[in-house]
Amino acid sequence: MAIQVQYYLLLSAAMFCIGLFGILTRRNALLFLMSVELMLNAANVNLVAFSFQYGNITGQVFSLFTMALAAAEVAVGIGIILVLYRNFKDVDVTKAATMRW
Amino acid sequence: MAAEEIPLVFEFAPAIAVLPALSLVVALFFGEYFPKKGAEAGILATAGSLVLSLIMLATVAGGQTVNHELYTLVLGVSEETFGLHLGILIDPLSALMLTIVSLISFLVHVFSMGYMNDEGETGLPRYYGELGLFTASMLAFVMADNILMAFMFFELVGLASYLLIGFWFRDAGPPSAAKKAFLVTRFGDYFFLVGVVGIFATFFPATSTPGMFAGEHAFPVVAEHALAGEATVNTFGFEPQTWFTILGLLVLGGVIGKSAQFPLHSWLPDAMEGPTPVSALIHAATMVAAGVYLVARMYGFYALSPTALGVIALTGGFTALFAATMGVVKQEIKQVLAYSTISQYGYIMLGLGGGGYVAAVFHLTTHAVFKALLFLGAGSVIIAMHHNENMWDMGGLKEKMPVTYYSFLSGSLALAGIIPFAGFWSKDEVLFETLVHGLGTPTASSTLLLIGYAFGLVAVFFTGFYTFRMVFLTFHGEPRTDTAEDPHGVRWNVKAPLAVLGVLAATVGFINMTPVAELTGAHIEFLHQWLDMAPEEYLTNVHHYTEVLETASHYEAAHISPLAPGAVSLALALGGAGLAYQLYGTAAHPEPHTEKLGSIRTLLMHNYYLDEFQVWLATGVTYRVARAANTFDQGVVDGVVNGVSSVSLFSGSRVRRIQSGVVSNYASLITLSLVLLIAFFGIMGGWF
Amino acid sequence: MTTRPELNLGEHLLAGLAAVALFAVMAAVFVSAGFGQPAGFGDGSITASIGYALFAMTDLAAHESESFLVAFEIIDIVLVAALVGAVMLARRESEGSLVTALTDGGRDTDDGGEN
Amino acid sequence: MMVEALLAVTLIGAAMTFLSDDEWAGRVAAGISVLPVVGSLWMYANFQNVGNALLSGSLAYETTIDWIQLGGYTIQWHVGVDGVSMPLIALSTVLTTLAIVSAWTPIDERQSQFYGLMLLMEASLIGVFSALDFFAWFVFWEGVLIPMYFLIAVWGGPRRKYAAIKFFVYTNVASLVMFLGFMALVFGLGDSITVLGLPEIAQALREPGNLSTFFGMSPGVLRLVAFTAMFAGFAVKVPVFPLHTWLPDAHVEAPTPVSVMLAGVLLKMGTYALLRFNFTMLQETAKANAALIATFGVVSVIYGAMLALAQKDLKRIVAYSSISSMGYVILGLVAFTPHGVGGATFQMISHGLISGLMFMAVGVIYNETHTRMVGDISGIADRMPWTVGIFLAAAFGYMGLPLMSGFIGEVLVFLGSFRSTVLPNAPLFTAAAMFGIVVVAGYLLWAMQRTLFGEYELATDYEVGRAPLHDVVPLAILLVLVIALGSSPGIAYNMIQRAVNPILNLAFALGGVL
Repeated sequence: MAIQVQYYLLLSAAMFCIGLFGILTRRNALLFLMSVELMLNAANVNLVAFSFQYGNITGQVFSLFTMALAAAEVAVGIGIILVLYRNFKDVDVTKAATMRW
Repeated sequence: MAAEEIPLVFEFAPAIAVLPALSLVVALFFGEYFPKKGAEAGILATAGSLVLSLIMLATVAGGQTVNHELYTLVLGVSEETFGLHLGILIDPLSALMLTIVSLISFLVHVFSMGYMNDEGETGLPRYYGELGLFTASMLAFVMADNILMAFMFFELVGLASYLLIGFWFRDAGPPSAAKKAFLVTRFGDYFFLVGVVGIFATFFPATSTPGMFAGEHAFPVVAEHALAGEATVNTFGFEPQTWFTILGLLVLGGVIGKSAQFPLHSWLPDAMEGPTPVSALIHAATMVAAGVYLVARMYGFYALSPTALGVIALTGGFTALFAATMGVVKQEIKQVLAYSTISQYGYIMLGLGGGGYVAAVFHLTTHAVFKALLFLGAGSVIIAMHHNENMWDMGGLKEKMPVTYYSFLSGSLALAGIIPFAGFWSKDEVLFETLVHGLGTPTASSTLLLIGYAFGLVAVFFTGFYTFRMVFLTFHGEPRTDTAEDPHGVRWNVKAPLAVLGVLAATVGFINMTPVAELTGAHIEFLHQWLDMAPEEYLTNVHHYTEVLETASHYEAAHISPLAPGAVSLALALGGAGLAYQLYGTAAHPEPHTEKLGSIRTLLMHNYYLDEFQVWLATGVTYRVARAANTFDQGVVDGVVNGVSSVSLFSGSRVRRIQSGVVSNYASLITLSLVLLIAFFGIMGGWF
Repeated sequence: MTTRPELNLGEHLLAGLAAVALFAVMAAVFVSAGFGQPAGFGDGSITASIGYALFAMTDLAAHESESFLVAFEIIDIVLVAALVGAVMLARRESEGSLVTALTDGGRDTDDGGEN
Repeated sequence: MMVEALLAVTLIGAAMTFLSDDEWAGRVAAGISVLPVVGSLWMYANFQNVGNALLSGSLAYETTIDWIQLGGYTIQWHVGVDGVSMPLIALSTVLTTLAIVSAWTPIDERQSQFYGLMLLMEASLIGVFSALDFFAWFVFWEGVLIPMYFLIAVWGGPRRKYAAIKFFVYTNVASLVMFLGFMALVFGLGDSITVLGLPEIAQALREPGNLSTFFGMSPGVLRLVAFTAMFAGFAVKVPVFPLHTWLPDAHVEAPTPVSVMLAGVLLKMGTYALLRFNFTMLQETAKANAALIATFGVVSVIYGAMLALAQKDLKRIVAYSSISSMGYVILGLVAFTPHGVGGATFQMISHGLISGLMFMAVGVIYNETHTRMVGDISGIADRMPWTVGIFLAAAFGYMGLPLMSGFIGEVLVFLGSFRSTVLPNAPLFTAAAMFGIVVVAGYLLWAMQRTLFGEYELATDYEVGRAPLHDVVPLAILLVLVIALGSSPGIAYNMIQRAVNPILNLAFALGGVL
């Protein structure tokens, strides 16, 4: 008896919202990056879950791609954080508001 | 039309206008390299034109004429429309006019060498180039076979006069006068152009060449058929005759502007700012003559409308008197001549309106000769006086410059209308024709003619007076200044044109001595016969015009002898001249008698304040309206635009406050919106 | 300075609530949704199938999928680009000479100009 | 493939100019832009077509290729040239080259970008005048705006930002309105069209019954709404009173070569589109509202001329007089007579040349004196006689002097509109519009008297000398073109008439079908 897909979705939603919670409540850019990883992986759980649901391997391949992109994202993200630190002497995201208008 | 065989000689007709146009190019671009700075080109070209014109005259006298299309300007591609073209019409009228124009122009070119070159003016290539343009435009205008071409060269004549009047552009006066000349005539040309466009719209598709002057398909002829009910034209809901009157009056607007008739005459005295030879050309043969020539050219059309004729006669008569009164008090010699030009063209208009087609053309001819003579004579005096034009600074020049004096006197006698000089015969015929038609015509327009005649008759007296006031002040008495004591000499190139014109002014009147013909019964009305020679199919000959005047306008001539009216006008002219002699000719140092006129003199010196009125119209009314429109545009129209932009800018500046620049805030907003969206769709879609 | 990990909920609690609310609505939707029985995978190696799918040899694979060769290559380029981008972003200008993440940071670079 | 070749050469030229050195960019751009001139003149000389692009089957230099499938419609690459667009394409290429040469003196920074943008704009203009598929046409239409925005915003005068944004927003909103109107028509046509080609849409609109109710609008209302939206959209470009206020600001702030392009070609896009869309596709609506449209035209003529009378800046004077001259085009188009529509098209070409000439002449004077205000200069005829001579000729051309192209354009429009049958009281409308020729003479003569003539004086501290040769030569070339077109209008007018006649045949064959 396989587990119903909505429970995977529930898990994924929980992961996503935990990541989101991190983004909403934290001001440290590094923690932001971690939270974003969590949200991305929530999407991966979804992909894999639906791959299983429909018996199609595409979702799993896609989740691999997502991980690769996540790696790229982290690389760029860390780079941005580095620049942020250099320019503002801090990694607090609320400080970097000069580009708003 | 193009299929007919054209006599070989007419193949050269376009060259009459092309030669001076070439001289424009040569003088303008290469004039610097000529010893006379381009005068050579102009003289050669106008001499060529003159010779060709004389050949044309001879050919026309031999009974050959031409009326054909030369160059297609605009092709009417589809059948529902018409083309526009340039063409030549050489019939007795245009051949005569071509000769006059090229003769005067030739003499003016020669004279210019004395007036401009010998006086060391700069910019001569430009001067001769512009003279060439002026002559070429006028000659092409005279040759035009359709009214659109006439309009085109009419405008070019205006351009050339603008350039020449403003020749001395470094001073303040000439550019202003040039602007005024062009603008005032442009105002008249506006009506002319409306008329031209109206004529094309009216007579197409009744004829495929709606602008032609002469021939079976010409608009005057078609209009005649339409009045007789034999052709249908588009009259825009009016009675045909009413509509033709409207069209005729519209075209007349251009005539009034160019021929300086009341109320658009004010540019002409100002145009004296230009070099004197140019004034001679403008007044005698080109610009001013163009207006009345146009009326003569399309006389068959005006003859259809008694109202238009009446208006022409009244305008002419009134202008003749009105301008003559202003000429009485002027102090500059050229100003007097300017007002006399306006007045004399008034006579020509009076003749045309009064049914005297031959008389008007006659006066146009004689006036061209004696007015060119007077201006060139004045130019000679001005050279002698070191460019001082005030007659009160002259006096006693008679002994010092006899050639100028006697030729000027010949011109003055002609202008004043003293027998047997040219002006007498032509002016007298104009007045006589007006009188007989005024008396004979049974319809209401006879009143207009008689009023015009009365004006013209009174003006004769004034003409005699101001002419001889000018002569006496300039040449008689004692010299009143040092320059008059020792005038600057003039050379052959000034004297020769004066001599030629002086002889002509005395004799040209003999071509149409109607009173003598009447007395002796001899057929010596050569001009009448000449103009009547136009081929039957052109329908531009005198007896056709007479016929049309009788049928369409109900003009009838009263049978009275020309002797009594002629005697009256001669007496008036002599009276005016005699008064001038009394006042200015007897004393060595004449008194400024006109100052006794007091406030009337002030009124006349200010030209009845018409200039002030026109300036007020331009700056006080038009310019103010323009300023108001500008304020409206900047304030209201653009204000609305800027208002819209400031509303969006303001709301934008408010809305942008949401953009705090803090990532967390954006994330919260996105999250909340997502929650709301899911909740919304969930509730709407029944997901829960 | 927020270098030390700490749970500081006070000022951002309201924003955190939004995340909780999102979870609530999503959970409500998911739980009430019915998806039926999952099809699952039968016999055969899933990993091998993934490999085949990546290299567009789906006819050899045990499980159904689409082929991803182009995507695979594109991801490759993206990764390289990200790497280059990261290096680009991470370099820093110090006293006129560029110091990039790839240099040996210990050496004095003033003598040789830019690296 | 000639149109594609023109586009390709211009675009490659633009790229090369962008990449070239600032010092040489002007020469490079001028050299490259000669190629499209030669190409378009070759096309002009070998032009053989007697139809209208929207109404008759085959066209000169036509290409049709299926391009994109989009929502049930096939978007095609469809270009072709008829007697209306051919002169306009030639006008665009010639004016671009001359404007580039005239920019050598005034443009002294970022030259490579400047000339690159000029060529980019030229490519878009050629596209606008040759594209016959709505999609491509609209892309080119908008593509003109972008270079123009930068040309004004970067190289303009003191208030360039304001002027550039005003220009861009104004014209872009207008494009949006026009786009909505056109799309409403397309959707109203429903299944009766499968491609977005302008000829196909015109054909579908010709046949009664194709237009269905769309968005609650009955076919008649839909036509009116689409007509109004498109008219408003194009009227901004022309510009027609009261949608003209962007024009003076844009002209005054734009550098001279850009003004030349703006007045010379960009304004013609508006009237060209009006002719193609409003007066060809929706001509029943145009005929039914002729009096209203003619009123807009006449008011533009008189109002523009009156405003020009009140200005002191030479460029502003010419800018407002452009409004006035373009009013004639509207009047001619709405007359629906051969000389009316043909004359209006001729007037587009003529005004392109003459206004370009005027702006260039003002620019040359500005280069030397560094002022354009009427009160600040006088008597410069003394210092730069040839430039002033050409200025004088240009001004008289503007006043409609015979033997120059302006006269032919205006007279044809008047001849056409006077005998219009769709326009009630046509003679009165015509006579009212014709009064413009008096006012135009008034302000130009007044301005010339004060600036060119009189004693030499200058309020700025510049030594005025003769203008360099490369400033005067473009003026002379334009003047020669103006005189050539004025004395031999058949060069352009014959092909224009043949392209315009199908519109009129249609207008009077259809009668009252709606």
